Amino acid sequence: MRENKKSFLIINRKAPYGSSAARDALDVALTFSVFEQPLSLLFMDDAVLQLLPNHQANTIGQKNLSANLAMLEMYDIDQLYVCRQALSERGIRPDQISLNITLLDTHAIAALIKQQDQVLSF
Amino acid sequence: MRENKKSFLIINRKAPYGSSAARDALDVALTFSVFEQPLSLLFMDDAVLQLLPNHQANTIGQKNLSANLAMLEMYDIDQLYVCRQALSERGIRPDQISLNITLLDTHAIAALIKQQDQVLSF
Amino acid sequence: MTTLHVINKTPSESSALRDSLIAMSDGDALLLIENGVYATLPAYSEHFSRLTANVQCYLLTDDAQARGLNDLNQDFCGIDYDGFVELSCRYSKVVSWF
Amino acid sequence: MTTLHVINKTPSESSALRDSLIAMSDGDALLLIENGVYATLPAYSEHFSRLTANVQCYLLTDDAQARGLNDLNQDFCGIDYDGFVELSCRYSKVVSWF
Amino acid sequence: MIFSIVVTGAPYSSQASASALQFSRSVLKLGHSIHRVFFYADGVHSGSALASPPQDESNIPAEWSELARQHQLDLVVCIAAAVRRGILDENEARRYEKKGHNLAADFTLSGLGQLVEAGILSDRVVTFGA
Amino acid sequence: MIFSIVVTGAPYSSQASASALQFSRSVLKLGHSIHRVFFYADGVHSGSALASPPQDESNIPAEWSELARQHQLDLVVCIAAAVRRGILDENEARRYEKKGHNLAADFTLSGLGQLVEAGILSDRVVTFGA
Repeated sequence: MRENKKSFLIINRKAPYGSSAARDALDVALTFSVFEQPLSLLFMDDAVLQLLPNHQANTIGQKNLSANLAMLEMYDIDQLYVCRQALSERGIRPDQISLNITLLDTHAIAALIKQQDQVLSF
Repeated sequence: MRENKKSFLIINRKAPYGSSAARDALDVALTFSVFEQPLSLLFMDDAVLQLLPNHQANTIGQKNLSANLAMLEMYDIDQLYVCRQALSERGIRPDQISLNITLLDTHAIAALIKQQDQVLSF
Repeated sequence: MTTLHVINKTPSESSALRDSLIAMSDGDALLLIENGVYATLPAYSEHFSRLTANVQCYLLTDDAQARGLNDLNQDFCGIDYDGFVELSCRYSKVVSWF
Repeated sequence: MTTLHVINKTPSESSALRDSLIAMSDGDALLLIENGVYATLPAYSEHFSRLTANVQCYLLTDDAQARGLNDLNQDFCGIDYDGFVELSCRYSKVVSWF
Repeated sequence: MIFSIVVTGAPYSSQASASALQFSRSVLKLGHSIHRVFFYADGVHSGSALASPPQDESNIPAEWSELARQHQLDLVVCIAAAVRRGILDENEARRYEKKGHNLAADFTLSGLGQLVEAGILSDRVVTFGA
Repeated sequence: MIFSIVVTGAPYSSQASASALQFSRSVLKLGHSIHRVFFYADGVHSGSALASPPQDESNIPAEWSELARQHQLDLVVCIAAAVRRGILDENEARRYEKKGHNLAADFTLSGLGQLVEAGILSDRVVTFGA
């Protein structure tokens, strides 16, 4: 399917654990690696809360999302974009995030979306 | 069960049709009439959108909520309270609402909740 | 590449509308469906004040009529599902906000 | 009669917190659970500025720990599920906001 | 004290059912009683006998069933909300001419009157919403 | 043009599945094709064979089945999302040792690869979310 290469973006907008959206999005991202398609992830709005460290989701009978997030790098999914405004509205400092991310202001977010072939939202 | 009379309040906060919440709340309200318990309904936030006239829900394959709302009066459920702030934030005039409602400002909402024995939320 | 942004939530039930407006580029279009059509109430017009004249605004009339929104906001062009499909073709991709 | 107000959504995903604050009386209490615990991030503190000292604020530590919120906001008293049950008894009723 | 619990969110989609389960365990541990647990709206999926989560995740319908057996809990699933969402007991499967039924053991389908009655007879009603 | 449709909301709880159905009908009416409809998250309940709405309401799973038969649509339900939510086909019922299965006719359980492949092979992917 090499002739069909398209750029994909997954937009994450939800907090983890309260709904299945965060995990659903990550499961799709990890599936993409099998297809060797160009993939970017964008964390906007409450999805930046997924990036806080030290989750202990076993206290609520769930699995840590952090483990899945850490797998992104192993699967060579390294285009991770984070909305700067969403971080600052929640008082999260970029140095609290252990993943290798790129901060984007709102203009850069519009530009990122503009250049994609397909976008999936969660 | 006369010795068990309690005052109940149903808080409605969701817009109609996009989710089942509005209908779920009304179905509970109509069930209350069988039990002859004192019941009030409070419409806050997006729930005031339920009160707009002239729904034509058949265009989206659903049943009109307005018919169920009109049944409230027939079932003697006449304590209908509406958050004034929610109406004005959405630019809805009280005279657009055909039901016999009481407008409440935020202090009166707190007072209404304070005097209830039980509150159900939708 | 241009984008059709589809929003299906009210301004109060989700930040979908707000986030979509951040993500919009000149030449894109915006389509309100389901509960999203409530954003055409004149009281919400300030949400759209940032938009340039180069972003077309549409709403799905099926959803507006269902909800009793008959005095359509003049800033939004009403379309049916066929129009929704045509817009999906005219813009290079569709992004959903919910 | 006093009320325990239980909020399970972030300030961004629902207006539950905002609506609960409208509905609160002196002597009531507020408990954040599930995604609601994110409202204890210091950046959201202005939301609670209207509250009088007569409204106690709690958060469910199970949900806070799950989400990596370990530096607990000093304005909120952390409780477990047993504490949640005890609060439900201490106040005359429980109102959920979601 | 007498509690009743209302659940309106589906397991795996929302945290509501899992939170309600934890809360119910604490209610019983502290010596209170639970008059009824009422599953409404998407909460009805808590009563699915077919839910098959991975083995390293909690099986929320099975945990409700177990708690019900241990404490003789009355787990009521709203019949109107359930049948439209595809949760049927044997009777409803017959009524709607469906080949199978999937309401888990220890759950009962019944009407909204059970919710209202629970409100009247309980000291506290606690809703876990989605 | 080649479309694929993604549905992540449950019928009766959200409008997503009903909207997706209307949109799909228009896509086909206007002469375009649908490569696949992918049901994910709570969207999996669109494939419930047991959903029994009142007769004066639309039966959304049945309408999807009918559209699929008329146009040879590929209706794929995400297997991981489905089994944890209690939507099983005969194979999965056997694997999880459940007595019944409830995946509606004309739907197939399959993996997330089907979503990614749909994205690659379709000109447009339209998501109906909850």
